[in-house]
Amino acid sequence: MVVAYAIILLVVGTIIFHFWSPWYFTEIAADWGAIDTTVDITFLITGLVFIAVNFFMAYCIYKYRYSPDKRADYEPESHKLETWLTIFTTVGVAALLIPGLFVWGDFVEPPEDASEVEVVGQQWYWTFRHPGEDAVFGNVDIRHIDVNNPFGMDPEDPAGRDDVLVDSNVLHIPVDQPVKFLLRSKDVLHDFAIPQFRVKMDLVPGMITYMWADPIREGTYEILCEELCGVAHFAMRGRVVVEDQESYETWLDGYPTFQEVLDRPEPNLIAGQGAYAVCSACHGADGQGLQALNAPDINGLDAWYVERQVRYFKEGVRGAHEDDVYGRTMAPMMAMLANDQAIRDVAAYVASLPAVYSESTVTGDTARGAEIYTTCSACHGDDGQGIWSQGAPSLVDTSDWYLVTQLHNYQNRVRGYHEADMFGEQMQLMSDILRDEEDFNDVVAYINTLKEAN
Amino acid sequence: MAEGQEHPLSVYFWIWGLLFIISAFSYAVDYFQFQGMLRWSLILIFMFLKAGLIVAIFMHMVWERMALAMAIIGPPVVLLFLIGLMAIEGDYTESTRLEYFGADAGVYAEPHSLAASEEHH
Amino acid sequence: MSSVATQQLETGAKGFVKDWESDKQTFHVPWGKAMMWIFLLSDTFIFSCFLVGYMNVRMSTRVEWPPVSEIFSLSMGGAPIPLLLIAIMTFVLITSSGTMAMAVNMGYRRDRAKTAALMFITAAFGAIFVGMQAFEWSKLIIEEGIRPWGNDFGAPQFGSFFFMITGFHGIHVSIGVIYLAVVALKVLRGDYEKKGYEIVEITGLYWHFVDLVWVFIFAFFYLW
Amino acid sequence: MAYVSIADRDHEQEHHDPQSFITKYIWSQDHKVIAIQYGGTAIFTGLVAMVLSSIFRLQLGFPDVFHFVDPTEYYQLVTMHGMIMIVYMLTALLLGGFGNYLIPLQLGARDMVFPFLNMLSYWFFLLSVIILMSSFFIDGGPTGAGWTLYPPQSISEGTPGVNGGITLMLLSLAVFIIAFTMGGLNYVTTILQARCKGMTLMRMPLSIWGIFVATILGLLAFPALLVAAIMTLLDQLVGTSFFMPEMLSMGEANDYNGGSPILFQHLFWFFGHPEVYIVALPAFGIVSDVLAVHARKNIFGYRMMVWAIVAIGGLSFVVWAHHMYVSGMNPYFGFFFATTTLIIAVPTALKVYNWVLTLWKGNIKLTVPMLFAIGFIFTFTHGGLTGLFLGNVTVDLPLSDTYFVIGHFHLVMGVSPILVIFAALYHWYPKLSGKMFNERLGQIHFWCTLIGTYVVYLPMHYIGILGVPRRYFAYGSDFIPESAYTLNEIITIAAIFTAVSQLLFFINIFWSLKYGKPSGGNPWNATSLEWQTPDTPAKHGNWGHDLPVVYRWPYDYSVPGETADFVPQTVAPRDGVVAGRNHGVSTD
Ligand code: HEA
Ligand code: HEA
Ligand code: HEC
Ligand code: CUA
Ligand SMILES: [Cu+2]
Repeated sequence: MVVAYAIILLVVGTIIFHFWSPWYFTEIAADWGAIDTTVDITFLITGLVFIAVNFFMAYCIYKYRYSPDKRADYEPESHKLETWLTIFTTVGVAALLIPGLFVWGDFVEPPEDASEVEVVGQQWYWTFRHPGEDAVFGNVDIRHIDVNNPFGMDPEDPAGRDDVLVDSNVLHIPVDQPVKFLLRSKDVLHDFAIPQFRVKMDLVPGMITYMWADPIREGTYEILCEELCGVAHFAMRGRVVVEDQESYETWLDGYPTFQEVLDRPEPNLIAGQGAYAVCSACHGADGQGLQALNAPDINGLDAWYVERQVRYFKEGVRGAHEDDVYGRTMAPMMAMLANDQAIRDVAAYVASLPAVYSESTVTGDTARGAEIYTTCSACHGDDGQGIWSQGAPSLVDTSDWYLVTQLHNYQNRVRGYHEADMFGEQMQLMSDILRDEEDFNDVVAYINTLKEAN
Repeated sequence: MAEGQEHPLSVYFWIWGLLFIISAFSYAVDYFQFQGMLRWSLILIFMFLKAGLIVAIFMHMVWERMALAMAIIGPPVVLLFLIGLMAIEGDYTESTRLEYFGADAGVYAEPHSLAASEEHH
Repeated sequence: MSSVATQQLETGAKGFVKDWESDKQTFHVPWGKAMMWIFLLSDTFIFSCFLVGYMNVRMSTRVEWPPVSEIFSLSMGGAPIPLLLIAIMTFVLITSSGTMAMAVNMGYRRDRAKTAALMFITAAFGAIFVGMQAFEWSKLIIEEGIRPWGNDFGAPQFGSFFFMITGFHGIHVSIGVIYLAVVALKVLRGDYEKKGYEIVEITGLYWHFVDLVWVFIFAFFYLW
Repeated sequence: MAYVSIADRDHEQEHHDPQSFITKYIWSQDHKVIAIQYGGTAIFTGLVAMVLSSIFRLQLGFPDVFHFVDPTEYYQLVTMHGMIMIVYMLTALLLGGFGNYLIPLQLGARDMVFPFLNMLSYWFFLLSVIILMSSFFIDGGPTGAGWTLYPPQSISEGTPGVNGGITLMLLSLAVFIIAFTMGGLNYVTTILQARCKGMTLMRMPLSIWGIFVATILGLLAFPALLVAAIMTLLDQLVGTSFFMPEMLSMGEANDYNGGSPILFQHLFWFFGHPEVYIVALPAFGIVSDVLAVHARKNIFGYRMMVWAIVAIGGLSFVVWAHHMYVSGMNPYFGFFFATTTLIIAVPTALKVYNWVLTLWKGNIKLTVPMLFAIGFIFTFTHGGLTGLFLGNVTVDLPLSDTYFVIGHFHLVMGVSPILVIFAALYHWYPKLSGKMFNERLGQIHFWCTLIGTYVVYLPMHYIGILGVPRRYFAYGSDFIPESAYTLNEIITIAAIFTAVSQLLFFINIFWSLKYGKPSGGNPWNATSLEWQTPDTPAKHGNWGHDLPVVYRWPYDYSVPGETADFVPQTVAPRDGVVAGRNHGVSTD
């Protein structure tokens, strides 16, 4: 008997849960209300069936409970009833399906006037490309990809010269303008999903997929990767900013075309050396760092990483948090670097300094550290040398005490807090793996052993 | 019938001969370098003829009772869906590749090195 | 004897329905034969999936497919004759199918010696086939430089699928050769005098299936 | 005629009871012993997978409190959990365990047609389990590629277990498929060719129908997995490019070229979708029998039930790409697959109706197996209906790869078949052991399992609608409200509660083995053949000297005019008339 009541309770509970739960679709931000409508229709029909079937079952259990004096009915089948039920179900299912197919028809055929933007996925962040003035994307190929051409642009293809390369994980799009996202992956499968847009699609290496949306609400929305793409799958985040046309254009102007990238002069080491004079006060003439001043060892770091950090310091993306005591000392220094070219010069100079490992100061249980480092190695490499395509710096080329500080900074959200910090959030999530002081020391102690191995 | 699938030996010799002849035909399709639709249809026709003869006669399918024959021939029908859809899919994949990566895909028989690998330490 | 055995079975569509409605057994064949058929059905799905994969990848690659008939040509007196070896292999396999069919026939005629002899001949043809395949492989690998992971002629998948599918087929043939030899020995020993010679037919089914698969491989790999 | 008649074969099958312990229990060819071996191994792997889920649930529910899982391990745990549960637990338990046990008993056969092959099947299965489990102990650990094992990710650096875990996983699957094929051929051939006199197909209990069609699905679907596994292995070990396109790996272009990752997904789901029905259909069948026995009523619409099982089986081969709506395949496939997917809901719906209609006008005994069966109807309806959301291609857009999917398939697969398995284990326990289990304990176990899992799985749907993706080690997103984290804690607590409460089952089983009341041969007054064996537990050869003869369908409960409320299948018609329903052709 209890079970009949229990089923009714479960059904009622489910319905209450449905209506009262605060967990439901996020507010919609793209013109995909039709999707929400199909969801509503589905809820309605399936909800009614759910209630009907279970209530009827509860009724039967209650009404026909066992009694030794009773006999069950003997009716093997009833064609009439079965036919009706088949028809009823078919109708119900058709009512779900038909609206769905219409909406899907919309989804697979983006409107003619949709603008195009390419979403590029890689382990484990997003970048973007605009087709530029000619509205045609240049050809790309994996074979062209290297640290200077992360988009894999084909230098021979004239259509690619005016493509705008957005080397950032924040994409801006204008409001009320349908946009077709062309999706390209450089490595494994990813999935481009924005909960507020409702639509999503996988990125498949070796081909281009697409989806489209018409953003209707301004705001900043999170991009999630929803196809398992390796250990840092959950840390693969980005943002889409929907804004008015004007702000959008200003934003787009801030990024270089491929031609502009090609035209950049080679970094000037002499100029870089000149600028480095200021830095050497703390980091030392050879970039060996000085713990007393909390200045880390920087020789051996890659140019792309130094360049990015310098830019972040300069723009207040890093080192501007009030709790980042040492980081804040960097900003005024960076003000001395006039422009991007100066940043590139100094970064190139730092990268040209002979790599000398600094003394180890941190000790810990290296065996445990090695276990923790399994995850880290996906980005920083088995040898701790960093992997450019992952955006992850070398860990052996800097001071070990500094690593500990930075890991704390990530974990305390003192570093990587800024929207424009492309990789900060990722490292924050990763640093959360380290639960107590010992973990920090163990992993860094293990990283120290990698220096010896090299 | 005495014990099992017993048929006059001549049937086998006939089929045997036929199989040789059809094989020779399909070989000829290549030898004379027929191209295009003609080639494909000939290849397929000869293929199915041969397959049919083997299954029907050598494997005694024509002499089996319908219950068994249907049970074996029926299920592969679902494969037709797989084949058809995968053909469409292959076409689609190629079309996106040509559109966005260009048609000049080289062949890399040997591992190619990239600037990146030198760049990086 | 059981009632079904003596009773005259209906044929055609009516027999079809009757068979499925009957008790005890659905197919009027021995257990082993029914099982072999079902196994072959399952195996059909394996080969079909391989071939579907081949089709899909061949259709989706941007790289030219290698000129098949050149690659598989064999020089005879200086002039390369396309597909010569393959043609011979095909003929060998068909011949073996023929001898197998005869073996089945002889089995049911309870001609022990002939059955065994024909089965051994079949196995020998099978072995020759495998030998020729080994020759072909080594020629492709050594002379043409075709590897599972690449080749000089075009799409690397050419070698991948070729070696995988012909390899899988070759394994089937090799297993078949062993299977045939074992059964043939037992035939010779007279093991089936009492039980009956269905086993020869069952072995035959497997062997013809291997031939059947080759028909498809021949068409899709060498001619296409 | 060509064939040797079954009657002749009976003599061959009359084995003498094997003597030594080894031949009796270890290298046994008796289907009942093999069933227990299969079942025991499967339950063991299931428990391993359950413990894994409890561990990773702790990470999801209490990320700040518990220490022991990092992302690498998380993905390994989730992957192993999913793969073990589906393949090594459910498939092996339902087909290897119940299939082996029930087929000969319910059909009136002495054993499987090829007992030696059957035994081999188990040992290969055990081998596959050992290979799988060994990946826990190798350097780098098991694979963390997700149970779907999609390349390129599954064999690329950056995924846990690329150094060996994935190889062992693929090998283990290949061995499993070999094992399954050996067993499966046996099941299908036995069902088709070795039934007892009078047992027509339309007189088979629905359990057999479910197992039969599921096995056929397995024989035809596992090939696709085997092929996909072989090709992935070659890509990984030999360097072919079947599924691997040119791509970047750890900052360098690798040597692959031109493969198609989507092809793997098609092959995988060409197997994967039938696979979900491979675990569902036997459960459908078994639950039908349990319902009929304990409602003392014939199953409603037997014919329809059979055709529904066959139809579901057939259709399940043409719906596979509903797992791939957002995979980047040709988007126009969406129309085709959404339609076929929703069509398959119709036969499934009919089954649900017929179960409920079986209760209608019944005389329902709320025994423990019955409780589990009723629980099944509830959870399966819920899970099936959420499947309709996902099948409807548009609705799948926001929900795919979120916790909604997790909620859906745990309801249909993570609890429904589990409830049936428990129903079945309680139902047939007296036959297996000759003892009665403890009713009270069984009831508590039922309530803990039903309520516990519902509290776990219902909220998952809503977290999914909110937008929380699956396979996320940690969230940290802006739009996820604090309350969702609380909900996650509740889910975790419920999950661990449920997991622990499974102990009740094992206590019950082992306690009753020793102290349970003797059950007698047919404690439920059931009609089907397995309850009519001369000995309980049945002896080797099952039927003593003579095989049973069947005169009627297995659902003659509460037949008007009969004194008892059940008429076993072996009871001959009185005065030449079968009082109850007589499906199929009469035999004499
Ligand atoms: C036992 C296992 C099982 C079963 C039976 C089902 C049954 C169904 N499944 Fe499920 N499914 C899985 C196991 C199962 N599934 C698994 C494991 C996955 C995830 C795999 C992964 O990605 O890891 C999955 C994922 C999955 C997806 C992919 C989601 C995604 O990844 O985006 C889809 C999409 O179509 C789907 C659909 C369905 C449908 C339509 C049914 C239908 O068969 C359901 C039919 C039943 C009913 C409908 C209920 C009864 C009907 C009624 C009471 C009546 C009437 C209704 C009306 C009148 C409307 N399932
Ligand atoms: C049969 C299938 C099955 C079962 C029973 C379960 C049971 C459980 N699952 Fe599982 N799960 C999967 C199949 C299953 N799961 C699959 C396929 C995936 C996808 C993997 C992937 O993404 O790759 C998954 C993924 C998955 C996730 C998503 C992880 C992620 O995406 O990040 C979560 C999260 O909470 C979860 C939780 C649980 C919990 C708490 C239980 C339970 O522990 C619930 C409580 C316990 C029971 C209901 C008892 C069951 C009893 C036994 C198992 C023992 C058997 C013994 C006898 C029958 C006697 N599972
Ligand atoms: C998903 C990839 C990824 C993983 C996994 C990862 N990191 Fe990082 N790490 C990065 C990136 C990218 C940066 C640069 C962040 C930035 O620009 O602020 C970084 C920066 C760092 C820094 C700062 C270095 C400096 O010179 O300032 C430290 C220290 C660090 N990581 C340690 C670790 C440790 C320890 C682990 C494992 C627990 C780990 N990382 C795991 C990607 C990763
Ligand atoms: Cu990228 Cu998940
Ligand atoms: Cu499915």
